[in-house]
Amino acid sequence: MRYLPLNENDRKAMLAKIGAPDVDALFGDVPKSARLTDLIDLPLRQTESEVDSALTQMAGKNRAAGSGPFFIGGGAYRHHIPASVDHLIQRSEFLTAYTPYQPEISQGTLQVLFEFQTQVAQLTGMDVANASMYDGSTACAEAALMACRATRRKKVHLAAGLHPHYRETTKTQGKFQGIEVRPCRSRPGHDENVMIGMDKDSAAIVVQSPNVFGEIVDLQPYADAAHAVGALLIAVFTEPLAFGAIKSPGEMGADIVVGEGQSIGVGLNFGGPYLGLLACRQKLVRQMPGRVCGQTVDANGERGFVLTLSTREQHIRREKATSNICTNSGLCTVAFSIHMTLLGEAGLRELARINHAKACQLADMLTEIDGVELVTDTFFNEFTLRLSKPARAVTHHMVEKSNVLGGLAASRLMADDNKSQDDLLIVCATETNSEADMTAFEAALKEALS
Amino acid sequence: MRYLPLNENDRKAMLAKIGAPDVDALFGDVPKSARLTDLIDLPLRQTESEVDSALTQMAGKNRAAGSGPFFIGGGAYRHHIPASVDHLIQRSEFLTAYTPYQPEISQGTLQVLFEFQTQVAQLTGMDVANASMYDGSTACAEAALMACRATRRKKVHLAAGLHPHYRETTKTQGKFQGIEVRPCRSRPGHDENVMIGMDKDSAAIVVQSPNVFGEIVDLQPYADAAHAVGALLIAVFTEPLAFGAIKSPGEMGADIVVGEGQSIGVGLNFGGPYLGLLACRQKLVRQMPGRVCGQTVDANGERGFVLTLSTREQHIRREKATSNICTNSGLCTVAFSIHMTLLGEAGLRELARINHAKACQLADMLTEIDGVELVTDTFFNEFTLRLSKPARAVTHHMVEKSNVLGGLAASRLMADDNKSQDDLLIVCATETNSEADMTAFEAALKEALS
Amino acid sequence: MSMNREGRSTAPVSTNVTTSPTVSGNKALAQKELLIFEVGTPRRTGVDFSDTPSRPSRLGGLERTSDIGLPGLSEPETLRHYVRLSQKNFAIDLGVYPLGSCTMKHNPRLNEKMARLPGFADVHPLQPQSTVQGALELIDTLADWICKLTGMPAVAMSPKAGAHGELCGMMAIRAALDAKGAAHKRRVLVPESAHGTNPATAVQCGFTVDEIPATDGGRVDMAALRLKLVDSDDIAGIMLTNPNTCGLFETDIIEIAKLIHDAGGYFYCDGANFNALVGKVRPGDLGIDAMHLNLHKTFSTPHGGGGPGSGPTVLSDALLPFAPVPYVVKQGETYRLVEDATGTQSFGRMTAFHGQMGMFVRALSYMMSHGADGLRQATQDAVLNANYVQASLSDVMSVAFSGYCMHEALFDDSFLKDTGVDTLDFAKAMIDEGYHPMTMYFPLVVHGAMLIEPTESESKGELDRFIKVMRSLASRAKNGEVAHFKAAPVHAPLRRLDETRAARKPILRWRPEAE
Amino acid sequence: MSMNREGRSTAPVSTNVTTSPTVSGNKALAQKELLIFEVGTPRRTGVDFSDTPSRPSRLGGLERTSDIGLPGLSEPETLRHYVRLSQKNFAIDLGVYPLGSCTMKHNPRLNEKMARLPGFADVHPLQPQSTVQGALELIDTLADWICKLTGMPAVAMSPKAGAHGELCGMMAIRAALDAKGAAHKRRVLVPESAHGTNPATAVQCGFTVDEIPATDGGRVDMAALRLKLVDSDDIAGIMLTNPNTCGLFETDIIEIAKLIHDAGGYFYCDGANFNALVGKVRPGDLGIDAMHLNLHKTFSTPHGGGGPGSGPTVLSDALLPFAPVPYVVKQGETYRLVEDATGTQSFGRMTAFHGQMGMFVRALSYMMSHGADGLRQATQDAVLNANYVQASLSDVMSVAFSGYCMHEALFDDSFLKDTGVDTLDFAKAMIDEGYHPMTMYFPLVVHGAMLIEPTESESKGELDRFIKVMRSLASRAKNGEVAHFKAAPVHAPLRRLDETRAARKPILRWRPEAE
Ligand SMILES: Cc1ncc(COP(=O)(O)O)c(C=O)c1O
Ligand SMILES: Cc1ncc(COP(=O)(O)O)c(C=O)c1O
Repeated sequence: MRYLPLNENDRKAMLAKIGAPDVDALFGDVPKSARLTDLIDLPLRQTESEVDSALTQMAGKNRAAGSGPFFIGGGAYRHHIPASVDHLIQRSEFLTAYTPYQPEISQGTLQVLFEFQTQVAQLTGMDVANASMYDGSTACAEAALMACRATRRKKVHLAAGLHPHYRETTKTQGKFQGIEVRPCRSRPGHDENVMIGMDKDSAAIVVQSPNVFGEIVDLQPYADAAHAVGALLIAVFTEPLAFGAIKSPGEMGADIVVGEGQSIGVGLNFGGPYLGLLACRQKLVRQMPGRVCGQTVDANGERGFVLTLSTREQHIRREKATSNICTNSGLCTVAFSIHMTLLGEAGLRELARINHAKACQLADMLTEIDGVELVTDTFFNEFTLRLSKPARAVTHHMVEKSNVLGGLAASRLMADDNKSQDDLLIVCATETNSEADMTAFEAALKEALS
Repeated sequence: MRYLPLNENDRKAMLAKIGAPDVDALFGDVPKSARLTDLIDLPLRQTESEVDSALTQMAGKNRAAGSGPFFIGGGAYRHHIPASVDHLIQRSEFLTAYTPYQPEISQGTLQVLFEFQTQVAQLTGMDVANASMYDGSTACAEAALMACRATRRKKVHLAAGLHPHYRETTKTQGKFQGIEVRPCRSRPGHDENVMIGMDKDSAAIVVQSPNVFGEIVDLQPYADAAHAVGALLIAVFTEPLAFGAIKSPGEMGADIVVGEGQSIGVGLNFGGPYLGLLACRQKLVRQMPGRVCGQTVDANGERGFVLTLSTREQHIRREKATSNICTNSGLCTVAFSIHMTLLGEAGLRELARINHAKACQLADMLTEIDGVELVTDTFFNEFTLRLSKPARAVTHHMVEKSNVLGGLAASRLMADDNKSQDDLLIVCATETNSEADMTAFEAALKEALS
Repeated sequence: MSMNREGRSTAPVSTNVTTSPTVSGNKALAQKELLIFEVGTPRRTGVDFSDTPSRPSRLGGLERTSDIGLPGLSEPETLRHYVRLSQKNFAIDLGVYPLGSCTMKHNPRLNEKMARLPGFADVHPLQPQSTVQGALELIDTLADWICKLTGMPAVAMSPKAGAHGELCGMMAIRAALDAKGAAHKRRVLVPESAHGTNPATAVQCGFTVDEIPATDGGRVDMAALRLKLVDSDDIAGIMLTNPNTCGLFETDIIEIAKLIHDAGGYFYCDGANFNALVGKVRPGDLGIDAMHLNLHKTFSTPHGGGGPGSGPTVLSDALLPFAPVPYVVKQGETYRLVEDATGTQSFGRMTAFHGQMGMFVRALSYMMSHGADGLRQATQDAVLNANYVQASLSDVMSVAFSGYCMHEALFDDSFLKDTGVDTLDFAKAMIDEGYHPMTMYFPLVVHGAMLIEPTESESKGELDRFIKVMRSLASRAKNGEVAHFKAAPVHAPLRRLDETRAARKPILRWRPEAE
Repeated sequence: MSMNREGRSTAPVSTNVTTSPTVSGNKALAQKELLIFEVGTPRRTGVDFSDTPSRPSRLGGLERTSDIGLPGLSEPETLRHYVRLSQKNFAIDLGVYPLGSCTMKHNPRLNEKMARLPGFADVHPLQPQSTVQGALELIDTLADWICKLTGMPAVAMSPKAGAHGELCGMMAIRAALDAKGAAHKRRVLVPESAHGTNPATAVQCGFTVDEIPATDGGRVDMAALRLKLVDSDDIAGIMLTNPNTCGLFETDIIEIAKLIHDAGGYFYCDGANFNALVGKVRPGDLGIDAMHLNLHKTFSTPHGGGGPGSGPTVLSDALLPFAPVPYVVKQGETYRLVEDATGTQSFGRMTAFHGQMGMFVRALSYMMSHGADGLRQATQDAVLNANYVQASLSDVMSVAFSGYCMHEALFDDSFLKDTGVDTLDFAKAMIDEGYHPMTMYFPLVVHGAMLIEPTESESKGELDRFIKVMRSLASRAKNGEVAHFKAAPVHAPLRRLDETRAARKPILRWRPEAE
């Protein structure tokens, strides 16, 4: 087997050194009844080209986003990722390293983490960021727990515009820890409902901007309201690129900012691996979950980086840890950081400008169509339309008849809400959409609604 | 522009340091009449994704070999290349290094070259090999010149089974150096004609095995004949994998062995870059063209490698050099060497066995068809058929009707020979051909001939 | 000195090496690298854009007005920055990385290629299901391999890493208990030797942790366990790693499962060490109720300097109804993704979307490559390698527990007694020798623990060299060369780092004024 | 010493660094690596095969009976071997690589991705032309860019590297002369400063070389040239690099072309330094007849540790009829490959197949990315960078020729006079500082030449650091620190290598008994 360096001679010599008669002797501690004698009923070894062709065939059954017009967002965004990003993250030294527990031989990963943390803090307008969470949704849930720890309260309010998967993830996490998670029903234009029921027991309110419908929310009033009762504002985002065009949550009073970093450098990947970003004000640092990298010096006084504040973490604090997270999104942070370095401030802002321009253009084109109404007055690169027909059927129609992946039916995300979202279509445009793509979408939607 | 680090501020500061008023001042030595004032009439800069999609579209107009049944050889062979080969040769340290002129910081490339030279020498049964030539055809031409230098004679005989491109390349090279290159007309089963006209003025005979028709040639009689008149035998190959199954040229008396290494690790690439291999007996070493890597020690006595015997080369000897070659096939040698290391002796022999078995099976299948006759009694993974119809039309028919790339019409290579080759089809089978591929080929050929 | 025309020296004069510091701070190939914030500027960019006219803003008056403060680099500068940094890392591809409990095995490049097929990498998680049938098929196929390898009826695929899988399993247990109305069952037994994620997870699911001690043989102390179960009314279950973190198979595991089940509890098995069992033992045959797999350990998906991982969690029939959404079901030839928990007993959703697809592709590619036969062989080789290391070092280092180990060998620091060298020093000396240290000071049940997991990916030759170095270090320690160890590492890009300083006044980000 | 549970030290004690050698020979990340022949075995393999039954052999009785003697490694061992070796190389991606005449510019990764599209990489050169229209289109498109950038009517695409392009051009010249019956025209003028390939090529095409000297200004000595042309009957032509190998534009080039043409000769221009001209000057406007481009210099295809390159050669109308086969012609919307020279004046075929397709894709990707505007900017930046280096070092090092340089700056060793340090020593000290040395001892017209070509890919910051180091080295040399230079490099994987020994008794391959 190509991955196994030992051959029969090696094995014999090694068994002799060990003093075991055969390899099965090494499994002698396994209860007899549990020892498998036969091979498990699964296919036998395959060559590299056999595996390659089997998996290529499976991949071929999926409609790759790039193989035709594509306008889906809803928490995962398709952007062009420079070829150098993928090249760099495949370097053995990044790819096949473990968590940088031995800093003397892990400065590569550690310096990238330090740079990443700074980039995330700058982007969100926060003081500090951690070294990543699994994804935006788990970062959101962890932020809710973090707010409860920080305030010693147990009630968290979720706004109507919070991505339903984030809401559900937070509810799941909260329910087992005795935290009262109070979600609002998903609907556009109703974020302010989150403030109903806020009181001195509230640990935090969680508001997303741009929200799941694409609306841009001024967070300052929420921050003020939260702070007035001693609660925290947790700002959520799913499209970090937006901060190239709009104010950062930090500028609008947020205390904790969490979101999904997939949009920069990571790619779609059918939903994972993604990249949870978590940033906060300085005073909350010791309540942060997850790893964090810090600067120090070595024995010669040279600058270096280490994982630090580990007394928050499970491997040191065990049952008193701020979270059980261990492995995080390591390599995705590298991808994010490289892409962000390539963009730089100027590139990020230009890319954001282009995304907004594309979305504005598309919104204008689509709202010309009979039976289409723009629901979201404000938006960045994603907006919501109300259609004259059920959106789910429309999206299916468009992909089948025209090979256009024309947005996301809100009901796909909001199945557990009532039916009022059935006619909502959430549409995203990015720099990857050409004029031809948009025209194709326009035609397909027109056709589907006619 | 994404590849250019200087910005306008930098440029200004640098011009100030230089003391030049503007950048055009630096081009002041260019005659005024030759200074371009306008941009050249070519497209302006494009984004990465624009270039990506334009080139992807161009690539899409080619029928990739792997996208259907494929049976073409004729000097370039399609084999499965392990993913790790391509991964490794993309490492910056191999990819973006220059020729290893500074050995202290080039031991990576140099050790690979030393290992490569040894692998090639072992495979061909020669004492030494150089660090590569451009490709098999130029290696063949250089070997002819080398033989002339070594024997101080000026006549070279080319056998009928020599790949016509190799023959032409050798003729071109020879004619400007006053070397009499005597080719035989390409046809199967007539290699021994090369011995006609050999005499005391002959520097070498050039015999390919397996030859361009796939025939396996016993080189010993040619070696004996050459040596009898004081000439050298230059053995040529285009499929190095064959030496996993057949005797090496070194075992059959060859003095110089040259060939194409593309088959191992390099890939098809529409003809280039490929990898010229050149190996020879120890006594001819100082007549070798091209770079060669040798072992030595550093100032601390540690083993290390350097480019050596450079007094043969153009950069030292200038007009007295053995060749003008400078840049060779660097990275392709790395790919070859990695693939060869992965295979090892056992893998190479098994792969060769499989190739031969596939070719035998295919030959049996195809010769069952009416109007198909096997021309080559012996072969490795490539054989020649005589068809009842012109082969070129048949290949076109097969690809258009059945998407089968079913072999190579001999006339494609032998257009300058007389028409007697028109009905010959050269067919190659490798481990990449499945049973289904072969059945499809069989059906397509049957259909084309009916 | 003579030289040729390419400027290559011909016969060097041997002189004493003066390791005088360089002006640049570089040392030949080892490049000192500044932070992007120190070399980049906000106006530079390594990305080009096509001209796109602006439209009237619909940003609701929330346009950014301040600078973000992000440096940019051109593409060549970016390449260089990250290539240079990368060379400051150790990696599996560079040498032996024997981190116990981490299974640092070879990461096949085929898997990387497969994960990058546009049909997997460039697919959106919310595309209509008819357009992602291949992706769902892949998940379903992988789930099938996992169920067969573990002998379990079902697997929840969405957990994002091992610890997330622990959450999944323990939440399912909570949900099952709650469904039975057993709200008083909140006590979870966890061995002292457990990985930190186990107690942390239990607490995060609303349980309390009750530690159980180990025997002198390194296994669960059955007497102590029985004592803990005397009053078993509040018992929710047990979290047990098998093979345990000492690298030993829990010989009484079937009995343990029975005791826990008899107490009305559930058995969570930490599957981080599944590499010792694949194809040899099915955890389902041992009586477990839930177990996460670390695809990034057992099934070769790369660690990536800390992630991403993937922690599919197998569930017993008892826990199955409580599995999280989403999951894939096959109906005829069509795959369907169930995303909504409404009206079911599912404990809900653990994450957005459907799990670590990129890791699924890699893991399946690994499994298919090995096949049932190759997987078993890999397991055997992993256990063989560990025992070979243990046997080859047992006379010079102190093996923590006698007998064969499974996939990793545990040593304590008694062989260093009175040498002045501690486990950490020993590890740092390994760094100089070109090896990544083993896992240290874990598990906690052993003093100065050194947990060595070579995995099946190491050749005998590589292990022999490793053993030679370990033996030599052990004898140097015993020979009083303590200074050598205290100074180590001296050959690494940096010497030992001051962690106390890092934690006391944390500098967690670059700031302009900090420079 | 205190440490945390992950075995990380918390506050290291600063001790003196003892650089005692390691047992393993490794030095932390720098791994000593044996030869594959010393670690592999013939029976091991890193490739799996599917079962394929054998058939009766048709090998004609020539079956291999002896062992080949090739070691094999499993895939993980292979990865490690080559990753370790790679780290012993310097590379553009690691630092400044200012090799004059080599144009070591950034190699964009987009180009690598494009070259690997199956529609380019997995296409056979002898497929029916109807199935490779995209490949032919690419060649034709690239040819068009080349012709427009050089201002020449045609380009031969098949040459495999610069020297092969020289052959192409000089063979075309021979063919043109022969076609005119001018068999006596065999003398080719070549400046002393020419690259070694120029005289070697001329001789390989049956010409004799006549060297022409340079002026004190580093250009062709026109008086000497005119003298050489007094008896011009045997003049075949001239081979001239422009900008020349001193980094200077040949100011009299139009006059030179005229003189050569008047003498019935042809003007071969070595285009290795085209990076100084792209978008600013078209060689076609200077009166040249032939010129190769090094796509692996000017157009960013990677050097790959010595190749592969690609040397398309532009030809004037006068030489066009003699161009080698194959070439692409466009007929309507169809591309056709002309492969057969029969019946034409073509001098024949230079190589199998159609040239370096993989390099063509990369070069076109580079050109399209830059566009006409970006290419001109790149040229300007390249020249600016070189002049910046020259200006910044001119007071401490000795600039060979006064005035602005083009894309590279040439220094001689007069600033090292009486220091005991020579050009080679200086270069080796640069290695310790983390820089690849410049080209040395070339061109030959300057004593102890140091030819620095930074290319446009270097940022000002990187150049400033480079300049600082060069200045510091220059002053150390002048301050008598000769020992520092003689010892260098001390930080590289190896110290200076014994080339004399290598050449005296060449060991060009591993042999079992040699160990
Ligand atoms: C025994 C054990 N359990 C659980 C985990 C946690 O897994 P992960 O890091 O994937 O969250 C680890 C990882 O180190 C482990 O070793
Ligand atoms: C001036 C000059 N001419 C010609 C060449 C030869 O080019 P190649 O190495 O591509 O054959 C070189 C390469 O170093 C060169 O610098």
